[in-house]
Amino acid sequence: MSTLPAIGTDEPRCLLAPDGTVAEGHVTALDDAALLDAWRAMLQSRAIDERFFSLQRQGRLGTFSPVNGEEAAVVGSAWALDPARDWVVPQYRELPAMLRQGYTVTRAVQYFTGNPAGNFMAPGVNVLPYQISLAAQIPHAVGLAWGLRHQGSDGVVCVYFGDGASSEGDAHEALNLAGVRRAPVVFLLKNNGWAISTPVHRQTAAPSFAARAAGYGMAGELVDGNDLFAVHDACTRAVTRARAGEGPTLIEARTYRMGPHNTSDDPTRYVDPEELEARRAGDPVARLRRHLQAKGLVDDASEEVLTAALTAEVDAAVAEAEAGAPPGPEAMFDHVYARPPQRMAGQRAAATGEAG
Amino acid sequence: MSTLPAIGTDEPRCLLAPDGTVAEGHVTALDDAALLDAWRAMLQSRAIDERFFSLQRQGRLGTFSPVNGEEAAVVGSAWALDPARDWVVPQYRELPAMLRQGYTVTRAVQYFTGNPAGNFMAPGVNVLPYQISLAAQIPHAVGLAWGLRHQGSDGVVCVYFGDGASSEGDAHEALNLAGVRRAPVVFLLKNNGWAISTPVHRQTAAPSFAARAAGYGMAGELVDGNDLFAVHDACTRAVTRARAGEGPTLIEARTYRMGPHNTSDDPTRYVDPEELEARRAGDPVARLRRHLQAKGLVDDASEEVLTAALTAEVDAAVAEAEAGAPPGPEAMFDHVYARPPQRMAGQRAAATGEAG
Amino acid sequence: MAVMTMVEAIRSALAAELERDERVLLLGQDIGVNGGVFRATEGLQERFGAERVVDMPLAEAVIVGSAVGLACSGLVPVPELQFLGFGSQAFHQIEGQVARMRFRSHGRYGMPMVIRAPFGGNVRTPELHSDAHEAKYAGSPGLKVAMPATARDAKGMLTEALRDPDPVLFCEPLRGYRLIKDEVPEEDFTVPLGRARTVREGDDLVIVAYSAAVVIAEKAAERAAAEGYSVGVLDLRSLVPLDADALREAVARSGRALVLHEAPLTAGFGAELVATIQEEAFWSLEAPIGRVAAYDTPYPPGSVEDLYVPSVERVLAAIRTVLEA
Amino acid sequence: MAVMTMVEAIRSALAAELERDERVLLLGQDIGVNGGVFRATEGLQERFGAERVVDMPLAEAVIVGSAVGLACSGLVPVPELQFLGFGSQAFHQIEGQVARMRFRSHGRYGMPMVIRAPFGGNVRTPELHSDAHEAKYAGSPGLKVAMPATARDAKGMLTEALRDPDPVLFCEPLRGYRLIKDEVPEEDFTVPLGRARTVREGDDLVIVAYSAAVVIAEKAAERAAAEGYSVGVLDLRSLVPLDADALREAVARSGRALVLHEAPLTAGFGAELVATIQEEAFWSLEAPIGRVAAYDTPYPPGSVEDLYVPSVERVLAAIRTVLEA
Ligand SMILES: Cc1ncc(C[n+]2csc(CCOP(=O)(O)OP(=O)(O)O)c2C)c(N)n1
Ligand SMILES: Cc1ncc(C[n+]2csc(CCOP(=O)(O)OP(=O)(O)O)c2C)c(N)n1
Ligand SMILES: [Mg+2]
Ligand SMILES: [Mg+2]
Repeated sequence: MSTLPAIGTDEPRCLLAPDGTVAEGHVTALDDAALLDAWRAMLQSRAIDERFFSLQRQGRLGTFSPVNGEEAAVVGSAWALDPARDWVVPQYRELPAMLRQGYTVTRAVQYFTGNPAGNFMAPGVNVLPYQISLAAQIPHAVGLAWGLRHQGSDGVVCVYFGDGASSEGDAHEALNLAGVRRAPVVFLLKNNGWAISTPVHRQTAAPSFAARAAGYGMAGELVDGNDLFAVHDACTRAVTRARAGEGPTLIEARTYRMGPHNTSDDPTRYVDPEELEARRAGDPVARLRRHLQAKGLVDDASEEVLTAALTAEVDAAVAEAEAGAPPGPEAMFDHVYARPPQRMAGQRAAATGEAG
Repeated sequence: MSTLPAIGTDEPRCLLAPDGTVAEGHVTALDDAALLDAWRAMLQSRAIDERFFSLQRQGRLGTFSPVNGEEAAVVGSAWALDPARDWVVPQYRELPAMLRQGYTVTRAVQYFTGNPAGNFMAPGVNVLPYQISLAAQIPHAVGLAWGLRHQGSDGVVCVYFGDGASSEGDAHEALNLAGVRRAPVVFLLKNNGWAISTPVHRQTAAPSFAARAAGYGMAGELVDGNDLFAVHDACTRAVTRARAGEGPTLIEARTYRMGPHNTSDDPTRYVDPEELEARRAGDPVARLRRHLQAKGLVDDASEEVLTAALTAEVDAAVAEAEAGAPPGPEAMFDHVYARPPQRMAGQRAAATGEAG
Repeated sequence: MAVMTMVEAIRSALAAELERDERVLLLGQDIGVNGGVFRATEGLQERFGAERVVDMPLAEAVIVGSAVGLACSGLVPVPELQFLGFGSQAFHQIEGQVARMRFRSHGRYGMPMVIRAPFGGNVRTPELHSDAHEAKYAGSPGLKVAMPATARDAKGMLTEALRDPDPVLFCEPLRGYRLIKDEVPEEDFTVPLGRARTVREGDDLVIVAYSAAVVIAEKAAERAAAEGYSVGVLDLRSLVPLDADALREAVARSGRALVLHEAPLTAGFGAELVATIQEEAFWSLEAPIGRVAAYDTPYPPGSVEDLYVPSVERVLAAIRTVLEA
Repeated sequence: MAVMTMVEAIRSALAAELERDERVLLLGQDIGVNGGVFRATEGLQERFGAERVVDMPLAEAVIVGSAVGLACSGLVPVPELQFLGFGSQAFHQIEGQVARMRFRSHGRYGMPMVIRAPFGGNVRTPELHSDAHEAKYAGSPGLKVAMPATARDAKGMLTEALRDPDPVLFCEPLRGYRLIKDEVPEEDFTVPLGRARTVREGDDLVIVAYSAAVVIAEKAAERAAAEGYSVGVLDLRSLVPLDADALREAVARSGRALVLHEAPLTAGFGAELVATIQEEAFWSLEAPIGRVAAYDTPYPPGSVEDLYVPSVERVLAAIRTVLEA
């Protein structure tokens, strides 16, 4: 066990303080270009949240879960990956990580309008589809990492799941198998304080989720999930270990869901407004903004320009997605089987009016 | 967390040394009467293993899993319970614990001859039925403990499961819920080194199963499972905590399956004979024998007499079970429903030749 | 009598039994403070306390599995599956444990339990939230499966299920939670399981359905009436127990039948209905029994789900086919 | 041709594909050093190494769930469920993930996977080891379900399944592992899924069965022949795809049919067969289609299991009933 990083069971590691200053002696691996790229991704995520939310309200989009508040946890981890060989296995609240890997906003719009094409990852985009069945993606990530290694790749898989999903049996079975097989997986547990209306203290009595790593013989880390540097640093070390064949890591990123669970949720029923206010102070975007402004890399003007550009991009993607022909009945049958059973083929023919 | 016992992640706690001497300054809570009672239970278990095995070979019994080698883990824990208010939730290799609670050898014989009556626990016998679906009993134990507490009882539930069962999702979900609800449960994980042919190091990379307790916010202990005193001591403290409302404990009892997995298993295919020999040296019965002989409580002569008596008891139970009329077709339908659907009632009538 | 929506009827049945029987205890995800994602348990935690309306961790197997233990302790647990589709995470506990514990224990441990589970489509939920898995549970001996189609039945059958010593999977049509409204007695009453309801009589053909599909069947029957056909509708109410007598009589009357459900066709419960009908009423059959069901594909994304779930038009077309056969 | 037992045929198919296709990887409980509890994988780990024949932790959901990821990585995983009854622990991964990944990913991630699972009764296994859950999987769109009844088909269909780009649940009758013996070609060959096998022709009645029940059907047909009845036997081979044409033709010939399986009656796959037959061949039916199945109770303990699983006598009695109807 000595080779494994110690687990802070209650104090998350913080490198970028809420006031935007960096911890004594820490030098982030993110150079200015990478930093601005990450900043851009975080602002893009905010722009998407905003637009998608209003589109849903207009009935142009289906149920959608905003990233709002968790940008540093998602971007910090994704930026530790090499999209060319590493993989992202998402839950449903990690769009910025999927985009970094090559997924497009247009597809995201399609997905949230109920178009089956929206969950298609183009060849070369190392991402598994959105996962709605909580924790079901975690075993997939372990098998994927195992399979990559089996075939001689040094790719690493980063799988995202929530504090709620962590209670599912699949999370345990997958973590345990990853330990046994020393699979190159980074388990990024985004503890945003809530599973819909269930607060994390009702989800578990554990002092931290990172404390579970020891029970699987793997490294565990607890980081401030609103701290881009701390998340990126922990994830980078985890990726390095995994690539070197030193096995998986469980990273708990403590963040906070600043908005509703999704577009049909009403958090005022269960979130204490004072707590929410207090948590807003931890806003990861504001924190990074302070740092970048102090560094002189951004200012209000540049941010305004960037946000406008990003919003325009989103609008263009929405327009593109909405311009496409809506799926017809064949969409129910396409890709269900590579070699469809005769009966389903007949149903397809009947539904589409084609000859069977 | 400070209130929780520290977890030795690799050195099991030992109080009764293999040579039969007791650890410096330890005084067991088991007085001589209780000691001899436990000794009797361990010898009874051996007698049952032997008889059942040969009955199976004669085709008079179905598949059976011997306790052989795990007597201290089962008896040491069961003797920490109060059968009048505490409960045992077994897997399938804990017959001595079930008998202590009031289950009978005759019923056990019925069970292993495929008689549905064999799984019946008489009123007042606080035991759940044998569980074949691995780990499925662990959620039951948590619900049972929760329900007892909800109704004002101070009863404690001791649930048994194996190193193999620990890998199932149900084990995780149940441990986590027990932590959240501070349910009065003692999780007795019998690590006997094997899940059929799967050695424990292929089951998990964890340094110990006890190390998982921290990840559920509960106490965890690692004990020498061949040490009656260490198991009884850890379990007694766990029961005391649970009764006092201080929540659950995960106890890993490190023992060894000295025989085959069950009557249809051939361990010579996968067990290294040298390892087996080495492990036999840890035989919990031999260890207790040394202690009791040194204490002058037993000698070879008294043991011979006792074993003969116990074997006679088993034979009597077998005779009693075999004397009963074999189950008829109604056994397929009895107790499936309290209020049977019409269709099943009709099937019953047809199968039994009764009027529908 | 007051008109209630189905979700109000369910809530009132739960409240009444919590009031009447202190052994009753609700457990599930988001059922407490949040009152359930569909508000089926709204206000119940405030009224009965957090020890009787319990918010659970996100883990279906232990929500159902701990309910098994709660029942062994003498309580009447009412676990909620937030969606029936996630019953698959607890499938081993439901079919292997809940359904078998009475039998396994030779009668010592009955399972007076109601597993509540919303299901069904056309409401643009994310993937896996609309799946209709009822046949998989109806094929799990030891379980009973209730499928109310009206607010009145929802209250009466839920009350009955809560008092039934056997475990009942109680499936609630989420599309109908608010759309289905009818008169529901305020006072205590029960509707027995296993007794089908004749929604309308018909001489030419009978549509056999359950849950929200009954609404589709009624609309189709009306449309058919406009075309001059006399089409009856039989609401099964429960799949286990199954009211074979009602099936026989309904088919004996019209000689033609159509079975309808939201689940995919193959191995759907409609197959059991066809098999039962032809066993019970073969000689009165004048045409092959029709089946209208979803296609043999996974429940699709929202943009095409209304083409997937059987519509009034598809039922009408099937009616014509059976009548013209 | 050599005579092989079914378990030998399965082992030879696995060995041949491991040899032929390096993407094939076996994973399961006790399949390596121990060669599987039924010896289906005996010697394979020695021959192909512990990286291609992998002993797994005791956790069905991740055995199947990691296979999904292995398939996404480009491999052809062959997870073994030690017993089909424990597929319920992985049910959410099988019906919700394996069966839907191709559709969910709009074709990007196919699931060329074979889930092997022994099942079936009369061998005095402990509880839950004999359960016949096939209908629950046949009702899970995206999956194919194979049910071989002979050693030859076991090898040919397993080879076919291993090369099929779609996921296949391959159910192996554990009673037949050693009892079922027949001639099996040594060379590479495949038996397509979805094409039923006419075991024997019959003019009076046809028994439709699959897996080990085919053996029961054959014996019953012979006994019936002794009574002067000409009874045919149709072996379905797979439930999905389903050979509806063969069903139509067989019933068209005899006008009377009996469906047979080891699973309980209600919502068993026999219901789908009856429904399909009456859709395909209603006008040639001369009597109600009979169903012989296990009772609607959990699989019972060993002392009575032989009364539970359909026997030759029960099938014979049903034959007489259908013929006399
Ligand atoms: C297996 C399963 N059970 C229940 C649900 C319903 N559900 C959707 S999201 C959610 C909460 C998830 O919480 P968490 O894992 O913390 O992720 P977060 O939404 O906070 O990002 C629930 C209960 C589901 N989608 N899947
Ligand atoms: C859910 C489930 N999967 C597989 C099996 C088959 N099986 C029976 S015993 C066993 C090994 C159990 O090992 P462990 O939990 O360590 O208990 P032990 O036999 O060592 O006492 C297996 C795999 C089962 N009974 N249940
Ligand atoms: Mg969360
Ligand atoms: Mg073991």
